[in-house]
Amino acid sequence: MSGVSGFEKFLKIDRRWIFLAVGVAVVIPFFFPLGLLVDVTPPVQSLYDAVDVLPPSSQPLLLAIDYAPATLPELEPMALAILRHAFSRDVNVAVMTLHPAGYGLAERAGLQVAEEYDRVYGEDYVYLGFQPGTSAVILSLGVNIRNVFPEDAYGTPLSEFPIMDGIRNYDDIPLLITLAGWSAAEAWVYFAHEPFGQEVGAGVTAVMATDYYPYLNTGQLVGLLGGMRGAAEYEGLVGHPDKGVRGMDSQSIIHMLIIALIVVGNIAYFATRKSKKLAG
Amino acid sequence: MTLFWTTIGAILTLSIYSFLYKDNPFYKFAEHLVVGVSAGYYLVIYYWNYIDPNVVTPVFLLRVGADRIPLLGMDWWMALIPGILGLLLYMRFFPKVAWVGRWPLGIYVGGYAGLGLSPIMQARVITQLGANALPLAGVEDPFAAMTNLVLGISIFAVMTYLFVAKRSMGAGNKLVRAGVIVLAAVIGYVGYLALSLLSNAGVVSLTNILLVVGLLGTLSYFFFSMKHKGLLGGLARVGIVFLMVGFGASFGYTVMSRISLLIGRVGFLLHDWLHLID
Amino acid sequence: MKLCLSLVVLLLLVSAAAPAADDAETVDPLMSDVEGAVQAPVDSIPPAPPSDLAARDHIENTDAGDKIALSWSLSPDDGAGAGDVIGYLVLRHPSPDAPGDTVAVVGAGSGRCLDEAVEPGTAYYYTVASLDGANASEPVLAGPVAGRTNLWQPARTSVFVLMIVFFALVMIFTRLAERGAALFIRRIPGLNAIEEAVGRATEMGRPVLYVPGIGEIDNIMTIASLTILSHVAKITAKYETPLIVPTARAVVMSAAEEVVKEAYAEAGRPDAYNPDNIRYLSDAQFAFAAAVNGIMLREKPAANLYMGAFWAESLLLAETGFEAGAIQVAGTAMVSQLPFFVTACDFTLMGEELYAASAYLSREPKLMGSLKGSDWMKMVTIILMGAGVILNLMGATGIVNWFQTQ
Amino acid sequence: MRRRLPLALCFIAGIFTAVQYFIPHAAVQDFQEQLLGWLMTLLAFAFLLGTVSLIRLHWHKIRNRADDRGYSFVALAGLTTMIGLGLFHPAHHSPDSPFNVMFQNVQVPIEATMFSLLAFYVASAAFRAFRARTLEATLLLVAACVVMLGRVPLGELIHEQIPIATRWILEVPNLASKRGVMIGVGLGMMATSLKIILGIERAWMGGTD
Repeated sequence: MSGVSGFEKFLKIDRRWIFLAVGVAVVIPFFFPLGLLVDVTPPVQSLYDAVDVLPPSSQPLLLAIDYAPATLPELEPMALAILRHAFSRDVNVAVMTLHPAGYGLAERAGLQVAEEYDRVYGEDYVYLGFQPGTSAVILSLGVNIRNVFPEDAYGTPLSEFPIMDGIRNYDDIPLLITLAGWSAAEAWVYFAHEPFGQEVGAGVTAVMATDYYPYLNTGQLVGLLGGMRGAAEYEGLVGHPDKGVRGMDSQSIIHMLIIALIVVGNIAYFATRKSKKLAG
Repeated sequence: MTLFWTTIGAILTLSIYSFLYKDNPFYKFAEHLVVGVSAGYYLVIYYWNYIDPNVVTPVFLLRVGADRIPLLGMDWWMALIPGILGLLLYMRFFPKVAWVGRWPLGIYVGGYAGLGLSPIMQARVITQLGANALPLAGVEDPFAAMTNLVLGISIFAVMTYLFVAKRSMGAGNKLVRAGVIVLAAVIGYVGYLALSLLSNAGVVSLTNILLVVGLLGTLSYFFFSMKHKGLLGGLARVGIVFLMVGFGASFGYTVMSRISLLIGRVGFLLHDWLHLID
Repeated sequence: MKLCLSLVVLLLLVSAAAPAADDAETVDPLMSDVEGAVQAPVDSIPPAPPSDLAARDHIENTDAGDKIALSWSLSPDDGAGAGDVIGYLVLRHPSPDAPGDTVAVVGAGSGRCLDEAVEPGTAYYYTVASLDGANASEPVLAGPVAGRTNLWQPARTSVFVLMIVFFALVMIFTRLAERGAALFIRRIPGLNAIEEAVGRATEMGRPVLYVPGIGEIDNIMTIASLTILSHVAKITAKYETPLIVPTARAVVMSAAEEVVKEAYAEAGRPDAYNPDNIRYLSDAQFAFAAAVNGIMLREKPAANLYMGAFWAESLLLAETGFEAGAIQVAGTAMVSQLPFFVTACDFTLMGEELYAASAYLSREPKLMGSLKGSDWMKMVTIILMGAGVILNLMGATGIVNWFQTQ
Repeated sequence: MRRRLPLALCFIAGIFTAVQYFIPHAAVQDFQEQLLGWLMTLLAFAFLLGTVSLIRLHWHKIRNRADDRGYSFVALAGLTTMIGLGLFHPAHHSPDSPFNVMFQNVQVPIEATMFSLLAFYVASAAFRAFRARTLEATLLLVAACVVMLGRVPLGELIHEQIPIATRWILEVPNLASKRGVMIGVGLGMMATSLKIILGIERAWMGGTD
């Protein structure tokens, strides 16, 4: 009988002990990195390949940084890795956002990587800013980019940027990548890929990633980065390991912890139920 | 200065984490602060990015054709129409004329509803169907194709039987259920091995069979116009299996997602704020 | 298709903007010493001409009728034969004999060109000749063809047909339901689970907790939840079991009050209705979850029902409820929250089951119409998929091609 | 005027935006182009409605001397500070402006941290609530554990087949079931849109007059 109450007591421990365990499991790998290697999965590889074939100093990659601060740790590493990939290959980039909170985040990602690679604003990349209305914005871009963004985020007319010369609509954008923690990624598929045939790649949070596999399978998305792991894979491909790769050690440890908790919790649960049945 | 602001960010981060101990004034302070700050941020971003260049400037300053380009090449009076409609939305705060606010709302709601219709049909239904009308055999060699087809169908028949039959025998005991799962997994794996020995294309056709049957099952599960008996019942049971595996994948990914966010914040505290790691 | 066209357009732009472009794929016909020509073997034999030249009106998303699309089969000397074709010269003529204007020079290996500068409604003739750097082949002729502003996008016919079928189904079933036709919906097993849970709470003499999600009142999950709430309230009224409804939105609270009060009146127990049990807690997600958890721990409901739109707070609610030992039934169409409910609750209404349950209970025509319409549309998709699979087995790809919208 | 006109406007706007998809004629598309601009403007104004509601909510709390009105002051102070810095500070466009600094160091850390709280609750729920009580739940948990293992580098070390199994789960059963859900949900979305356009579903109008 002591076994029963032991299990029951065990199941009823203050959950703050579990919180503590999680905290410790996250922090430790930061100080003692395991340095595990991350394999590359096909959805990430195909997005990388799509960026890798873009011609240098030609039509720009349109990068829609549609995330908000709530999903920053998952999606910002993707933005940095993709920008590094593009800038290291001299690919022009136009950055924009569909989320008002993405305004400052898109700006900071662009500034950071442009500085790393000595890229000049206006010659190698432009920041178009934010426009409200998700589906209406995406559809308008298909008619004429200048309808939506007559000027960049700082009020300079697009005509003053040489890299936007002759860029009229999706016909002149070889690839579009959206990074979003909400349905914006789907909206790009509906309103840019379906009517205009625009090639779309996406980076989404892991919560959303499994729901996007049907789009990947049909080619409605050329590639997909799912969560921090997707970012880590892309960082590995670019050869510039950063926050994504660094996070993978902690991720490994906590996943083990959670699986152990599920297993132990279930054993304890069934043990108490069985003994209750016997007793009753 | 940077250190000052990073410290502010770190203190706010820790205030949020204090909720783990229990709800407290620090958490509530940060929670309410962010409600106000984000609303203010959004308002300003909307104003400078949209309202100012597209409504205020062309309408009130009449700077059309000067150094700013009005939206969609509209004339200033054209920009006036949506601007006025937009202002009408605010009539809802005045109970006597609140109904006027429904006019712009009608255009807004109807317009966005219409925009979505066809692209959704195209993206979510037609393209998905096209991708799922798969060649089940998918191999040139007709003998291999037939073998694959028969193997695939028999694996499925066994799995369906096990799930349907065991289910209808009542609750059953845990051990039997676990046995069913293990057995189905073993059969599936053996089938997979057998197919991969035959040919690589065999695996492809098994995959295709699973995709077709899985979609069929899932759609059957969400079919409400008939009782779930007979073939429909069996398909719905298979659908449940696929749905649960799919949800399991989402579950694993969601856990991953939440943990990534925590890792990101811990990285911020240890790296950007305390500089304990490089 | 789109990509190919845009490539052609790019080539066109390059050749139009820069006559001396040194891109190996574009060659200016007026200059015989272009780079491409130097690499190709120079001889005095003209290459074989291209064949099957077709010119047709190009339909694009915004169709001003000013584009004509050309396609042709490659010259036998392009990449094979003599292998010296370096491009194709495309000319536009007002009549078959008149001299033509250069439209573009298309690089070898490509059999497509888009003329973007035609006058809408004017008939034109096109010639295409293959070039080997020194000589040009006999031109092949196509025409007359005129650019038109089209009223129909043929690539989207399949979308249109399926939309009409679907909308017709929805409207037919809505009308039938309005006229009171007996439309069958199978009983959702989750409803039995709800009734069992309420029964259990009655036996134990403890309250029932009903959380209608944290969606706004215009969210269809919230609306469906209120229908189910009405059903639950009728049962609790009959058994005189207290029903606690915490809400995260003020408007949802007043709606829930109405629903519960009405249900108690219908059950003949208006006196048993306790307005203090319908509570507004907080708009903030986590504050709301914490407050509901407080109710679970203090008032110890024996049945927790979560129906409606849930986000990340689903996990916090379901965990505390499980821990408190309540029977839990959940229902939501938020796919990302379903896994947590499935593992922590005794029964879960998944996705459309929530709507089906509310249509089953309320029999409201507009709910019945879309549910039955969607149902039979699913049947249509299953049949189409089956036909596609079978035809595919037989080597016919007609249906699959019809699904191609681009 | 009160009910007919908004319903008619909704019907006209909805039918136009739905049907234009099939009509490439330049005249139709040019009007569509204009309408898209109108919809963007309306969305911008509608979004700001939320801000007004927020101010009213907290204003009422302060005026009614609610117990937690202190926090309402905090919210309103945050709002006015941001509006002041954003609209009236001369350097509001610069990345170094106080407006952006506030965003990067107040809004970003708080919002980013909020959802990371769930990492702790997931772990706690894993121990206390995720039970293999039914066949369904068992399948779900097994698939979840395989995916969790297969998506971290440590899983690859444990067994080389785990990432392959993960990939299979994602690309076969997950794909099939998500596609089914996608079609079902898509039909539901279209049915709702249709009912809104035809005026059968009028919840957006609110009220009953």
